[in-house]
Amino acid sequence: MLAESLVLAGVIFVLGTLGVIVRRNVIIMFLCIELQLNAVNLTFVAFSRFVGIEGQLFVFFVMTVAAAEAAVGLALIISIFRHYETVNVNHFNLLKW
Amino acid sequence: MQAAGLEEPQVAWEPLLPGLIILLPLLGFAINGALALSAARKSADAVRAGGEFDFLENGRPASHSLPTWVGPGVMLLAFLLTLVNFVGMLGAELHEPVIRSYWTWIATGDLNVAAAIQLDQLSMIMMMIITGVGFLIHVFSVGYMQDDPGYPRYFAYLNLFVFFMLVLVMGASYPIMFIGWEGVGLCSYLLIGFWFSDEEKASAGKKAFIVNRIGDLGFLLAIFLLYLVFQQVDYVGVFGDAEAVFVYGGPVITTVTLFFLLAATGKSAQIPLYIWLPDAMAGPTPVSALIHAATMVTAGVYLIARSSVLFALAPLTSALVAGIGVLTALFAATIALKQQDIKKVLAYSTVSQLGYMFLGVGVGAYTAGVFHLMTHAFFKALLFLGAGAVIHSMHHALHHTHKDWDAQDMRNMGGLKAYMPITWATMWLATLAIAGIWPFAGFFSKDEIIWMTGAMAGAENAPYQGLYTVYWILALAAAMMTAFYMARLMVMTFHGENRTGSREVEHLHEAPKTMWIPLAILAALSVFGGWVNVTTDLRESVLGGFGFLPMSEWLHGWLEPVTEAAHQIQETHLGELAHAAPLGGGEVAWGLISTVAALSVVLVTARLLGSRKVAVAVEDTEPTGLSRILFNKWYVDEFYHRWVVDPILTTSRVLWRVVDAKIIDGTVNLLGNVARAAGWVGSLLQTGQTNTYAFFFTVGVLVILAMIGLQG
Amino acid sequence: MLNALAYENWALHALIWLPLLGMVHVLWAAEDRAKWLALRWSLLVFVLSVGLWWAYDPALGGGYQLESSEPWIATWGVNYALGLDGISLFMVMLTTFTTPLAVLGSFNYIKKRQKPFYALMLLLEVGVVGVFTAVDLFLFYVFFELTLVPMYFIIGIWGGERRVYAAIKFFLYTAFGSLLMLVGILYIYARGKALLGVTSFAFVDLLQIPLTPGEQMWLFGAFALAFAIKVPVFPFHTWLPDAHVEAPTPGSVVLAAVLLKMGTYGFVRFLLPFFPVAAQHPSVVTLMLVLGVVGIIYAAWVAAVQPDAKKLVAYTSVAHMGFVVVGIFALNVNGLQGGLLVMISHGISTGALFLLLGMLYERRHTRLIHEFGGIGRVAPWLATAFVITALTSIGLPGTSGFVGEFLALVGAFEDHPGIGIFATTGVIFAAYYMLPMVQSIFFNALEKPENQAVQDLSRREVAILAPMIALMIVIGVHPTPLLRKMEPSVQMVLERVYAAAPPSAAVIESDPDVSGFETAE
Amino acid sequence: MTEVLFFIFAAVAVGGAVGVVMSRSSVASLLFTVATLASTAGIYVLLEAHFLAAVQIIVYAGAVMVLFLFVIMLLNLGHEYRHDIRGNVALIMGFAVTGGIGGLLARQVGSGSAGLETNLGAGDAIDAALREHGAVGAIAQPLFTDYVVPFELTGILLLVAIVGALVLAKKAS
Repeated sequence: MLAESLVLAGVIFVLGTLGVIVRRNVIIMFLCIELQLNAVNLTFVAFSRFVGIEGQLFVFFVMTVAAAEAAVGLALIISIFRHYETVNVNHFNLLKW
Repeated sequence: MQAAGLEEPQVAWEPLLPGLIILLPLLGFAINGALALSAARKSADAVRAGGEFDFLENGRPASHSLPTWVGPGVMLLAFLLTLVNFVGMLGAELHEPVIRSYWTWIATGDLNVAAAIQLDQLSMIMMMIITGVGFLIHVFSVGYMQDDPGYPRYFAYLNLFVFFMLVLVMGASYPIMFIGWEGVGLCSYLLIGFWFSDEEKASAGKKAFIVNRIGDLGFLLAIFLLYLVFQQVDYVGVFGDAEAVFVYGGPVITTVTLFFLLAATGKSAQIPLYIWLPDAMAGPTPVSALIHAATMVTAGVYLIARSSVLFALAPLTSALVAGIGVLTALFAATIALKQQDIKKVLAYSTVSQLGYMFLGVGVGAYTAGVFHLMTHAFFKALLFLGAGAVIHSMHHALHHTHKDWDAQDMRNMGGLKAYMPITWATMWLATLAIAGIWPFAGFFSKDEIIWMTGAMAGAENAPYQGLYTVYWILALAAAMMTAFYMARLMVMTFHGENRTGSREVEHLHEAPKTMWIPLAILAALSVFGGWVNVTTDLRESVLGGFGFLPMSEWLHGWLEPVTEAAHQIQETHLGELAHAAPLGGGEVAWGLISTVAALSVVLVTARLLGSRKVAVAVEDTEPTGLSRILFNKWYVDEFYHRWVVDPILTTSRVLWRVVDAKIIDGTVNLLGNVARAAGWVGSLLQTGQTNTYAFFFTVGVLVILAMIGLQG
Repeated sequence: MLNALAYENWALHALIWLPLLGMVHVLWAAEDRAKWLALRWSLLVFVLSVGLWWAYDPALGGGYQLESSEPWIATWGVNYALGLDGISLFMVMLTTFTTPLAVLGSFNYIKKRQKPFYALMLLLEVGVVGVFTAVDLFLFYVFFELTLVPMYFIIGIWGGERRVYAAIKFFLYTAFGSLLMLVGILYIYARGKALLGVTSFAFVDLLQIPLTPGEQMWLFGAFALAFAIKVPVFPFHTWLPDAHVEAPTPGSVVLAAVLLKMGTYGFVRFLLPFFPVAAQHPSVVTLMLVLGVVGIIYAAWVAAVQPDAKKLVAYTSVAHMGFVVVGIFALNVNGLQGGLLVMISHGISTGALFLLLGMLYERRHTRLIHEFGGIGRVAPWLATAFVITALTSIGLPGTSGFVGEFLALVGAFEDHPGIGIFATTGVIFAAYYMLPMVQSIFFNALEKPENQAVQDLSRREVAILAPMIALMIVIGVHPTPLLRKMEPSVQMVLERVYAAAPPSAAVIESDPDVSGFETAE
Repeated sequence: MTEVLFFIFAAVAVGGAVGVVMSRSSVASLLFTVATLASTAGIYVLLEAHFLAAVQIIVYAGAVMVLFLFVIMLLNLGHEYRHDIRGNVALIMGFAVTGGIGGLLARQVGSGSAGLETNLGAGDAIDAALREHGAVGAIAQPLFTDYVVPFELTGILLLVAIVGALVLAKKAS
C-alpha cells in the first residue's frame, strides 16, 4: 500500500501546485497550499509505517506549523483585503517595484 | 662658453644696490596696493549704499595723500639709483655684463634658472628710459588722475608695471625676462581695463592680454628650443656658444628667432598681432604714454636687440623682422591718416614707429633700433601726455556743461592753442621730432634706420638685396605719412576755430603744474635727445653744424659691447655695407632730402587743413571710399573676428554641445543605459504576480527533480 | 625636536588615524559643534603633517622613508605598510593643507546635516592620506576605494539639483575603472606567487616580478584606465564637470585639489615603475601624450563657452591635468618634476577657485556667469583674490602655475617637440577661457541690483584665501626647495623606467645629437 | 477490504483536490478541501496512524478549515462566483509544469517502488509500537522524551502565531 499512497500523495501535491499557479483567489491558493502540505503528510505517514514512528511525529509538527501558518496567513489576508477590497492576487503587485 | 673675465682684466665696477632698483617699485606697489585694498573696501560700502566713493573726498588735496608720494617717490629713488649706476658704468668701460644672482629660481635636472639680474649697457639704457620717463609719467599722473576714485589702485598698478618692466630688461636669462614679459602684459591688462565698469574698456584689456599670449607662446617655444640646444637659458651661456653651435642661417636658429619674432610682434604690436594696441587706448592716457608708447611695447625691440647674436645668425628671420617692421610702419601710418580720435592717431603712430624700430633691428642696425626706441620714448610719451592734458581739459570743460560729446575726438577740438599754450608748444616740438625734422631727436634716429636699410640693400653679400631696396622706399613713404598725420593732428587740435562750444570754451584751461613740467622736460629731451648718436659724416656736415653742435656718436660706442658680436657675424657673412643709398647719394644728402620733404609736408598740411572747415563729430558725415576703409582700419579687426575669433568660438560650442555632451558623454551614458536595459529585461520576470513566482518556483523544482530523476 | 618626539615613527600613522578619531568625535558631539571640531581636528592633522617637510630627507636618496609595516592579513601577505617619498610628501601635505580650508569654507555653505558632513570630510582625508602613504598595493586599493564613499555621499546629499545623477555617475565611473585595476592587482599578485613564490602585496616585492612585455601592456592598460578616469584624461572626463557642478563647495575643493591627484599620482607611482616596458613603448607614450595635449586644448575650448562658472573651472581642471599627463609621459626629469608641480599648483589654485565660486554662490545663489557683472566694485577683495587665483591658474610667471607648466612643457619639448608645441598653445587658450569669465563676473557695469548687494570677503573667508594665495606666490617665486625634495624620487622612478632598457630608450640615451641639430665646427 | 477502502478514500481525495482547484466559489473549494482532508484521515487510519487521523479530523478538517470559513464569511466572499483561473497561456504552462512534476514522480515511483514494502519490513515496527503503547502512547512516547524540546518550541510557535495573527488582523486604529 506504500506505492499507492505515494502515488496518491503525488497526485494531490501536483493538483495543489497547479491550483497555486492557476488560481487568482488568494484564499483558494491558500487552500491549495494546504493540499500540498497534506500530500506531504501522507508520504510521511505512509513511510512511517515501515520506518518508524518518527514520521508520524513529523506530521504532527507539520500540522502545528500549518495551523500557525493558517492563522497568520489568514490574518494577513484580512489585512490585505482591508486595503485592497479584493482577494484577487493580480492586485497585489507590490513585489514588483 | 668662454669664462668671463679671463680675456682681459676689466675695470672693476661694483653696481650700487642693483636689486633695490627692482625692489623699489615693488615696495611702492605693496604700499599702494594695501592702500588701494582698504580704499576699495570703503568704496564698496559706498557703492552698496548707492553712492560713489572719492578717495580724496575729505577735502585733502591729492598732494597730501600717501599714493602721491609713494608712487612717484619710489620712481624717483629708482631713477636716482639707476643714474648712479649709469654714471658708474660710464666710467667703467665694461666689456662683460655684470651679473648678480640672488637665488635659484628653478633647478631640476639640467635646467637651472637663477633669479639673477644682468647689468650691461643695453639693460642700463633701458633702465634709464623706464625709470626716467616712468618717473615723469608718474608725476604727470598725479595731476591727471587725482579726481579718480581708484587713485591708489592706479599707482599700485603703475608701480607694479615698472617693477615687471625692470625685471624684463634686467633679467639675466630668458625665463626671467619672460617673467617681466608676462608681468607687464598683466599690468597692461589691468591698466587698460582700469575703468573696468566699462565693458568696452574691460574687453580691450582682455583682448590685449590674449593677443599678447599668442606672442608669449613664441617666447616659450623659443626658450624650450634654446634649452634643448644649449641645456641652459641664460644670456651669457647662450650667446657665448651661439656661434659655435648654430650654422649661419641654419634651420634651428631660424626657428628659434622666428619664435622670438612671434613673441616680439605680440608685445610690440606688429603685423599680424598689432590689433590690441589701438584698443589699449581705453586705459588712462598716462598709461598709454608709459606702457603703450615708451616702454612695454618696445620690449619686442629690446628682445631682438638683446638676442642680436641670434638674429644676426638668422638672415631670413632678420629680413622678416625688417619686412614686418616696414610693412607695419606703412600700414599703421595709413590708418593713422584718417583717425578722428586723438589717442587713436597716436596709437597707430606708435605702431608705425615701432615698425621703424623693427626695421632697424631687422637690418642689423641694433643700435639704431634702440636709439629710435629711446627717442621715441621721449617724443611719444610727450605726445601722449600732451594728448592727455588736452583730454583732461576737454573732459573738464564738457563735464562742466554736461555735454556728452567725445572728449577725445579731434573734430570737437580746434583752436586749443589759445587755452593751452604750453601743451601746444611742447607737442609741436614732439611733432617735429616724430616727423623726422632736423635737428629734433626723431630725425637722427629715423634717419639712421632708413640709411642703414639702404646700406643693407647695397651690402656686398646681402641676401634679398631687392627686398631691402623695397623696404627702403616704403620706409621713406611711411616717414612722409608720419609728417602728414601728425601735422593733421596738431592742426585739428590746436589750430583753426574752436569747435567745442561757446559755453564749454570758458572751462578749457592749461594743465596744472604737475602735468606740464613733465611735458617740458620731455620736450627738451625730444629736441636734444637725438644728439647722442650722430655719425661722424653727419656731425661734420651742415646737419651737425659742421661739428660745432654738441653732438656725438656716444650711444653707438656705448652699446658696442652688447652688439659687437652680432656686428662681427654680419661683417663676416654680409661683407661691407654700402656707403650710398639705393638711388645714390650719401647719408647727408638723404638726411637733407628727408628733412626738407618732411618739413614741406608738415607746412603744406598745416596750410591746407588750417583753412578747412571741420564738422564736429556729431554732425560729421560718414567717410566714403578709401577714407572709409582707412577710418575702419582696413577692416582688420572685422577680418580677425570673422576668420579667427568666430570660428574658434563656434568650434568651442560644437565641441561642447556635440562632442562633449553628445558623443563622449553620450557614449558613457549609452554604456550605462545598456546595463540598465539589461536590468530592465531581467525585471520583466518580476511581474509582482504571486502566481508567476509560484510558477517559476515550480519550474525550479521541476528542474531539480529532473536532474535528480534523469540522472539515476 | 622632531627626533626627540620620535616623530618619524608615528607621524604617518597619526595622519591616518587622527582624522578617523576626529570623525568619531564629530559624530559623537553636538550638531552645532561639528564644524569647529572638524576644523580643529583637520588643523591638528595639518600641523602634524608640516613636520614631514623636515622628516623627509632627500639626501638619503629617493626611496621610501618613515617606513613601517605591520601584518594585516597575514595569509595573503597583506601588510598595513606606510611610507613616504618625495612624490607622496607633497601630495600628503597638499591634502592636509586643503582639508582644513575646505572645512572652513563649508561653514556657511553646509546648513543641513552638519555632523555627517564633517565626519565624511574627515573620512575623506583618511582615505586620501592613506592612498598617498600606502606602500602595500592591497592597502593602497582599500584606501583608493575608501575615498569614493565619502565623496559619493558628499555629492549625493549636499549637492545641487542633479546631485543624485552626478553622484552615481561619479561613483560608477570611477569604481568601474578601479575594478579593472583590482583585476590587475590580483594578476600581479598571482604572478608574484607563481614566479617568485612571494605572497606579498608590498611595492618592493611586486617590483621584483619579471613581467613579460605583453603582460605589462595589459596590466598597464588596466591600471592606466583606472587612473585615467580618476585624473581625468580626455576622453574619460565627462563625469568631472557633472560632479563639480553638483558637488557642494568643499566637495569640489577636495575633489579638484586632492582626488584628481590620486590618478596622476597613480601614473607616477605605478604605471612608470611597475610597467616600465609598457610605459616607454613608443605607441603608449605617443597615445598618452596625445591624449594629454588633446585634453589641454579641447578642455580649454569647451571651458571657454561654458555659461556655468563652476563647470568652466571643472573643464580647466581637465586642461591642467593634461599638462600633468604630458609632463609625466615626457619621461624625463623636467617633465615629471613639472607634472608634479602642476599637481601641487593646480591643487591650490583650483581649490581656491572653487572656494571663491562657492563664496559667490553663497552671495548670489547662482553660478551662471552672465548673472554677475561689476562685482569688483562691491567686493574688491574678492575680486582681487579671484584675479590672482585665476592668473595662477593660467600660469602667469611668478605664480606657482607657471613653474609647473613651464617644466612640464620643457620636458615634453625635449623629447617630443611637436607635442610640446601643441601643448604650449594651451597658454593662449588658458587666457581665452579664464579672462572672459573674470571680466563677466567682476568687471563690466554693475547693473543688477542683486549684484549691488553683494558683500565683500568676511574675515573667515580672508583666513581661507590668504594662505592659499600666499602659497601660490611663494611657490611661484621660489619653487626650488620643492623641486629639490622631489628630484631624487623622480630620478628613481626614471631610472627604474630606463633600466628596463628597450631598444628605443637606448637610442635616446646614446645619441648625443638628440635633437638632430647640426653643429658647426 | 483495506484495498477497497483505500481506493475509495483515494478517489474522494483526488476528486476533492480537483474540486478545490476547479470550483468557482471559495466556499465550495473549502468544502472540497475538507473532503480531501477527511479522506486522507481515512487513509491515515488504513496506514495505522490512528492518532494522526483523529488530529487531522479535529484540528485540520475541523478547526483550521472553520477558520478559513470564518475568514471567507468575514470577507463576505461567498457570493463571488467570478471565475478566477488565469488565462490560457498560464493555464497551459501550469499544466505542463505540474504535469512534468507528476510524470517525474510517477516515473520515480514506478521504477523504485516494486520491492519497497518487502524491503522495508512490511510495517512490523509500527505494529509492535502500537501493541506496546497503544495508538496515542506510541506517538506520545518519543514526543515527550526525545522530541520534547521541539514540542515545546511548537508551543511557542503557536503563541507567536496567535499574537501575530491578532496584530495583523487588528484594524488599524
